[in-house]
Amino acid sequence: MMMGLTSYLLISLFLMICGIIIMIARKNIIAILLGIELILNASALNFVAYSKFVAKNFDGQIFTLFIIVVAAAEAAVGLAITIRHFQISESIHIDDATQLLA
Amino acid sequence: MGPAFELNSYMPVIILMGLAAMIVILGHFVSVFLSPKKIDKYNKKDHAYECGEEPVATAWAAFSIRFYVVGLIFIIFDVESVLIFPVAAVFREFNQAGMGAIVLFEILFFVFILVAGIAYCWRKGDLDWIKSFQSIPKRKNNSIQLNGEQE
Amino acid sequence: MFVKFLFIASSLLTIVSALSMLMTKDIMHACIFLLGALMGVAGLFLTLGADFLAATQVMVYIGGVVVLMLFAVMLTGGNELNKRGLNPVPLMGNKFTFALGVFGASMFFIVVYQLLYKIFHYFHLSVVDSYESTVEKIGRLLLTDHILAFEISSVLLLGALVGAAIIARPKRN
Amino acid sequence: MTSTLSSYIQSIPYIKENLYWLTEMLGPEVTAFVIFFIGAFIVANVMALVGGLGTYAERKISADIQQRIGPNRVGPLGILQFLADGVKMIMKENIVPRDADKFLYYLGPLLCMVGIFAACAVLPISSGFILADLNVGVFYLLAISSLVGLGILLGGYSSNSKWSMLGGMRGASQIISYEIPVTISILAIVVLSGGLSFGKIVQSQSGLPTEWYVFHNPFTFIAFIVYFIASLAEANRAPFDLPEAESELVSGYHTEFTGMRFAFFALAEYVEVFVLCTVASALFLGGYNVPFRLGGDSLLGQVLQTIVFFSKTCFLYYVVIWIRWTLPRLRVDQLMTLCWKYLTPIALFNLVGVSIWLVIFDGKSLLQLIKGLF
Repeated sequence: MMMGLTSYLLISLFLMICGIIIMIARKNIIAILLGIELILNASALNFVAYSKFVAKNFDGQIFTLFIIVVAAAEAAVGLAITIRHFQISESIHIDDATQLLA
Repeated sequence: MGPAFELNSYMPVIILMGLAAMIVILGHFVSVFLSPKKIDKYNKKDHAYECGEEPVATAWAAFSIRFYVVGLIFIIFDVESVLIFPVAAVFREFNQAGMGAIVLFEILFFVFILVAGIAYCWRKGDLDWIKSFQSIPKRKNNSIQLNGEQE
Repeated sequence: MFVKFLFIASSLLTIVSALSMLMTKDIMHACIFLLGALMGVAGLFLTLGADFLAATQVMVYIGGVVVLMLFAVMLTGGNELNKRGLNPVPLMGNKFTFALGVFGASMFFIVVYQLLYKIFHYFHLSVVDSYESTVEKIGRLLLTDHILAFEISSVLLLGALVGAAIIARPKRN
Repeated sequence: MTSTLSSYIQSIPYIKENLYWLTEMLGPEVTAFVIFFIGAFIVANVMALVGGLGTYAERKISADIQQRIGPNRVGPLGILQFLADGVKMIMKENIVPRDADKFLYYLGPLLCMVGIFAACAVLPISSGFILADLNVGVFYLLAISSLVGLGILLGGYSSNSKWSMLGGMRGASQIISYEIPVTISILAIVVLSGGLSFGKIVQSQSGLPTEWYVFHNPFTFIAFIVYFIASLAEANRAPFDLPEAESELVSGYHTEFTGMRFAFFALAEYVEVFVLCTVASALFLGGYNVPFRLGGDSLLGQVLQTIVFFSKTCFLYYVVIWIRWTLPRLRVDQLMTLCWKYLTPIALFNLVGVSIWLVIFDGKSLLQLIKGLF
């Protein structure tokens, strides 16, 4: 009863909500990137749950593999931008990132 | 196909993790319980060790960016090896089924694109560790770069 | 029985870590709680029979992304400078609104659980207990049906590598 | 309960009867748990013992190399020296640096130990006694041992001193950068063996050196050398133990750790060297295969296999210690240049070479080809 599709969906819903709250409430760029990681994990969990319970094939798992690939590339580039922004404006508070031209 | 993997075979993994955590926590508390607690007269004992002098300023100074470039290249190649692992596991089967050449071409295509990436980083000097911020052109007789930030 | 224990343990780990990521004031603790949440999701992948995905998650996320986050936090002034962005936003409300929010959320979750459980039960999407090894399957699928995505992801990685290297390169003045 | 461990235990004659009695009494799930718990308990203790004996072997062999005697006071020939060290570590006072980050301070050693002990679950000790024969075995081991880099980074960061933080960052960046050559050289073996589980890889080799993967073809031979060098660096050993060795880093990331916390870091390091030597011997040197399959799968065969397994691993362990006391230490930039400009390209070249070799010669080894000519 407990391990059905519903509990997986609710856990990923909870992760999604936490990710969104973190992205909204935090003012520190790296904390926002953490929130994005949580949201990507929530969607990955959904894909695997559906591919196990409903589709019963492996497409969901393949898609999750590529979600992990893209999330790693995104984290790498996002953190590079954060560090360069810190070098320029000495702070990673989101409100200081106002000018496009450094 | 493949041996039906039983979730039970993951039980030792969880048990070993629990045992290791228990060893650490138990060891810590036993040592706290048994070890002497000398009173710290000049309360200098918990200073960070700086060869005897007073610890200067906080430790969290910003470091050079080379550590990040290493982590960046690591994560790209980590993801690449993760993608190649299942393909490598199935490669021998495809080879016996006669499709070996096609799979070989796919793997080579995949690897060579990333080799181009690391060649670019190599050429642009991201891989070498000693690189002063003030980019002094490399002297022909490679004498010591005095004002380069040696780390 | 072990599957149920693994499911409960990893979902608890995920939920507690995600919640404490919200609450913590220290950016380093937030990274470590992200590590806990990712470990929990890897355990959930295990209960769903995706053993290769659980190992990928541990290797790429925990071995790579979290380490990169820690490096980035250290490179951008460590803990002192990062404390500024983490205090709770005033409009987050006080204790009473917080309690109201938690109560509302739990009611919502219970109602949705009962509703979804009935629907999925009607469509016989009950538990399917056929675990079989996924590495060979994923390898075969990667090589046959999803070959295009496999090759394009290397171009994506190349782009990410070159882009991030250019951005992160120290300034040549 | 079809896992290899229980099939091994059932092969012992008198166990079979009590097993049925146990399963009726407790039910299949709980007996599986009991058997796995006993197996895991044995492996955990063996690994702790290996960590302890590693320190003893290190001091004895280094003494031998430098023509001195080494520990011989505690117990016969100084065998119990590591117990004395352990007790000394327990009795040390627990000093936490001034405003260190307590949560991360205690999490560092925990992550290191959990990472390494969880990796011991997949080591192929003998054909029956692989604790958890996962069919993602090799990949799981690489994944879980990346926790050690994190533990070191946290240990260095949390002890609030510039030097241990620098040591922690250097140690972590060294470990994660040397994980790439290790992963890619293991990939070369996986291409040849066609499977990820340790049992399958070891079974596809046999006892005689002619069948080992090391001498299978020139690429795997280079892959073994690259793997061995990179695993030395990954365990912070020998010529690469930069993070805790340089004068200005004092003792690197574990400067501020006293007593038991330091003991956990040291134990994790020695057990990691043992795990990496086991992986080297399982993947490249034919693991537990007894030459001419003496004793087959009977109990005697299992014991012989375990002896062969430990002898190969201890030989590699001896080489690691021997290298430590002969080669000088590398500088930071030489370390990183070696990894990114020499080991990674060679490992990538090996991977390409092995896959081309597999396609052209259908996975036959060099010796088989030569035999085929005559």
